[in-house]
Amino acid sequence: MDLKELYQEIILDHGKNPRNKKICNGFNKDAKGHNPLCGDKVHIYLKTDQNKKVEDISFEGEGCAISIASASILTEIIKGKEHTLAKKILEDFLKMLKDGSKFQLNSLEENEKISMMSLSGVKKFPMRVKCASLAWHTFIHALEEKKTKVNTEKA
Amino acid sequence: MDLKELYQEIILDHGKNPRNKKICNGFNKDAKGHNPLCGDKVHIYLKTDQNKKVEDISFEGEGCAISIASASILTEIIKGKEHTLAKKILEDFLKMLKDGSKFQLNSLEENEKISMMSLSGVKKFPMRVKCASLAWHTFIHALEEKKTKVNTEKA
Amino acid sequence: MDIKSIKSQFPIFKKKINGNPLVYLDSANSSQKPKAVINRMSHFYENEFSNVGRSVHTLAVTATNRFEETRDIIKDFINAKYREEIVFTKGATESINLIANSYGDKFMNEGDEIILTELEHHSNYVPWHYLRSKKKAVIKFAKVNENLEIKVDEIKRLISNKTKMIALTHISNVTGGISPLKEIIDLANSKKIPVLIDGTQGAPHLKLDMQKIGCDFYVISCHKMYGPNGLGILYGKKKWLDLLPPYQGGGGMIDEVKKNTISFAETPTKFEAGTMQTAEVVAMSEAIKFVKTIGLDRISDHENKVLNYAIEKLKKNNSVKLIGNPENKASVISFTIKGIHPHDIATILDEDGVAIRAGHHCCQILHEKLGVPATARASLGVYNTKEDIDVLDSAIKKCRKVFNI
Amino acid sequence: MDIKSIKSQFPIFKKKINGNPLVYLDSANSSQKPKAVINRMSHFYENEFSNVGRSVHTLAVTATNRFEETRDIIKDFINAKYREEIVFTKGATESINLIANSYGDKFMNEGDEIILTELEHHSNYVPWHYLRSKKKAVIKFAKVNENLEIKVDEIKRLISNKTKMIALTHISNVTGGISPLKEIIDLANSKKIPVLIDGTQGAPHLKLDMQKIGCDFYVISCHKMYGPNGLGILYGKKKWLDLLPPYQGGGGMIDEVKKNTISFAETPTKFEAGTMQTAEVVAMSEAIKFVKTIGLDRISDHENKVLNYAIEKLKKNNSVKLIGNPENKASVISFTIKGIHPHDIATILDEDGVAIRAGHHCCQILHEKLGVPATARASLGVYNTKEDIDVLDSAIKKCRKVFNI
Ligand SMILES: Cc1ncc(COP(=O)(O)O)c(C=O)c1O
Ligand SMILES: Cc1ncc(COP(=O)(O)O)c(C=O)c1O
Repeated sequence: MDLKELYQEIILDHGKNPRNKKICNGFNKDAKGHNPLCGDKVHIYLKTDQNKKVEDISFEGEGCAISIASASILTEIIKGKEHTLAKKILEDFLKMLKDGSKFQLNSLEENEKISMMSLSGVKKFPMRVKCASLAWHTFIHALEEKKTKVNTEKA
Repeated sequence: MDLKELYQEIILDHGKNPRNKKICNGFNKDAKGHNPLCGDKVHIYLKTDQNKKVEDISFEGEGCAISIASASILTEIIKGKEHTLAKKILEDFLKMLKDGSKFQLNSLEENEKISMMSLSGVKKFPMRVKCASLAWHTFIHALEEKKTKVNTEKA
Repeated sequence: MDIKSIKSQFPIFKKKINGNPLVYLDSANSSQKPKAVINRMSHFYENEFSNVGRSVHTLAVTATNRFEETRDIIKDFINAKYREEIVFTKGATESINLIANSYGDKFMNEGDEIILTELEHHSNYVPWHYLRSKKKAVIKFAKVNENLEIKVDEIKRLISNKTKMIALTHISNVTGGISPLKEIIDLANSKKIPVLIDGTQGAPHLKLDMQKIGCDFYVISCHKMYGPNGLGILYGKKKWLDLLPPYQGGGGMIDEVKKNTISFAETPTKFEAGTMQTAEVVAMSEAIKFVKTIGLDRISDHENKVLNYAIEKLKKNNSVKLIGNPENKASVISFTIKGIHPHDIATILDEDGVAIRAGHHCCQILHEKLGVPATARASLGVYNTKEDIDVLDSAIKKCRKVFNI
Repeated sequence: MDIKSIKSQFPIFKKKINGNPLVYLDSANSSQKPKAVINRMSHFYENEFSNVGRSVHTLAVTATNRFEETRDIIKDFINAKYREEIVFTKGATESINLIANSYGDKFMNEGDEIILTELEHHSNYVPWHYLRSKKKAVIKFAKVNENLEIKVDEIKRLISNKTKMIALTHISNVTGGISPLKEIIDLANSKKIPVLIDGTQGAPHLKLDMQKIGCDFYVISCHKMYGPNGLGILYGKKKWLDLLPPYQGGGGMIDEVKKNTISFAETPTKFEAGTMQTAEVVAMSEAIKFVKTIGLDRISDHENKVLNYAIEKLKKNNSVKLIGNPENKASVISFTIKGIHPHDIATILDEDGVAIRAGHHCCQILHEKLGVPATARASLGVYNTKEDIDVLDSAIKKCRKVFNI
């Protein structure tokens, strides 16, 4: 049943007990994201090491189980990753949300893959894709220090 | 055939050779009317005698055969009439345009009735009623010295 | 009242949603349309279509007549005094923009005050916000009480000799609370302050009488009262509409156009720039006929029964918290469930064919006050039944199961 | 091209007008609608109706998808670069009001100049007139030549370093003349002056390519291109739409709303305040499919043949005077008959089932120049044939009989 796919144990767990939900110490980059239609908000904080590696990452925000779980999983996966790898993970993740394709990246560990795959149920719920992708779009804005605020309007 | 009823000889004659199409000497009241949808325009000039009788009446304007003929017939009929009678004629005329009823007024002469009745074909052409009534509405504005311009918009 | 037969007039209820019958509880967002409205529109396009008011050929004459007849039908429906008080717009949003612009340009100056309420929909705030920026005006928000009601005393408290407009909703699209219009308008009238009523949620549920209500402006969105999309009605007292400058400029609203000057037509024409939504206007006459045939009193009655049933039912569910507790209430219930975000609720309910809305419902001011970014909302139309509420209730119970709480 | 089969897709042609087959020559006013468009709208209301973008239930998801797909379809149809360049409005009139307001507020100052032409429809003049009054700006009218054409040299003559906008029609709705867009836009681009094209008459008849045309704004009315009433399309270059402030305020176009400040969504959302015309937008996709299936090149070709046939035919009639003689011309002929007012012509033609328009066609500036208050206009759609022109021609001959001249 699709609802079970959407609200998998992992998601519910991350939704209820989000990891890294705080302002991380010594962050040097951050960005805000907002979905004005449902009110989901996220604020991503990054501590990056000379633009090479994400040393620490955290988030604050409010939203549905999917958006909170997605942000929480994001922080777990991205922490410690090189920028280039982080971007590849992002691309793969968005692709999965869009067309349900599997991860190409072999460099991820099995449990990392499992937690990311837990969000794949979203693809059957088109209106919820934005919930799952908001934190990720916001993360890349923070990393690349884009000035605009992430805003997942209608589009 | 309806077209023949609409464009009766009398109408065509008044349309081609309008009577009293000028600014009458010594006019003391006037009013302008306009149908913005088709561009019909009329300007009525009145010379009234101590607010009792229409001594002279004339018009200027441009428009379709119906509107010119109607203005022309108006001036012929109204000239020399008392104000109260003039208003009664107007009411009867507008009623005729609306529901095709006959004139009640016995005080009109037969040839006057005939020329007014010549405009009754209009009732089968709802969009042309305004053409026939414009001059008459404008006349009453002039007579009663209303400040607003007559404007036969959509309504 | 035979709801089954009323419901059967709405083709959409033949549809299954995720294998279940559609339980449509999103009418405050937009109502479904009866067959008669849909057919009127097709019929018009197939047999009578023409632009209105501009041509003298037969089709144009018919179209113009149907169009203007609808104006009369609406005048009667809301008991306006003059047909010229009925202006067709794109929707409630455009109607409010029109008044905020047109009235604002002419009558507002720096420091003048507009009173709104914390219940207002963004459509009844953003246009006034523009005016605030443009004219350096001031917006004062009437506060809701603990039941999320607006009381006349709060409005009274805010009125000053700088108050130039009071704009408030007839029925809140979040709490369903009915504003005490009579008291507020009497007060405003006594101080010669014009009042705009956002009737978007009022018109579909309450019998309207403009001459009794006595407001200066009342706005309606046709798509929320069983009518077509893309059409709104602006009621304005003739004395105002005569005074106000036009809003949008274009064809059909002018008197005379020259290179240096332009003069405008009379009301309502001067406010209806450009080609109008002829088919929608004509079809609207069927929506009104539909409502009138049942009768707004009976619609209110029926909806109130279903509403009260829903309130009782949801109150029994400990995890559900109802938003607001207004004494006079119609057609809308908003709620939250502890530990489950409204968005997730909406998704889970949808699996059972239950359509509700989750979000801030274009009322961020109120949601900020409530301290929640979003709520879930179930809203009623004439087609809803107690059985719909039963389905809603059990779907809500399912939410906790899905979330293991 | 099989016009018979194309025409049979339009239900209205089954109708008799005063006992005669309908000869519809009023498409410049509004075009008739093919069955597919009408049916798409009914189907949507009967099976898929919901408001877009605001709810997460199944109906809302479907509606939102259909709505946004249409944006993509239009983007492709006019070859815009980005989907965000497509804004849905109420019509061409609203689109021009939007730009005049939004661009005007931000970029125009006292003494700045707007160039229009003597051919413009009131919809492409009145909004700029408002701006003129508000900002003490100046409007300069490019003069038509003896053929009633606008030439690039005339525009060049008017450009100054104060010119902040050039707004002109793609095709005149009176003469049918096609403006030399390429030359004018190249000139304007070289001086960094934005250009708005009123494409109301262009879009139904000419293949569009926004990236080639290179204008900054292009406006379209859907009801003139076989689509539903009450819907318009505003194309704007993304760099502009990103810069411009929103126009109407309301639901759906905001980012965040607080009591003191409001921030807005991105383009195109920030320009789409309030509930949109979902059914109309969705049905518009069928209108575009209809046009694309035939192909605009073939539509132009066919219409040109009928147009030229009409010109030849009417030229042979000594009492008929054609209005304007533009070299590049499409879809429209206006004319007068000596001794018979256009209004009377229209009435007489209507008896034979021929629908034309009489009046100033919302172009009083041009009519003042011509020295006539009104003209008669026959305008074409894809469904018109040479036989229609034959009926027109003999009906015109009848006019003289009725008038005994
Ligand atoms: C050239 C031109 N521009 C603008 C318009 C206005 O279009 P609409 O009335 O659909 O807004 C029209 C049609 O009326 C037109 O022919
Ligand atoms: C209370 C209220 N006001 C205004 C509106 C705006 O109506 P529309 O979007 O039809 O313009 C709505 C609905 O969205 C509403 O619920």
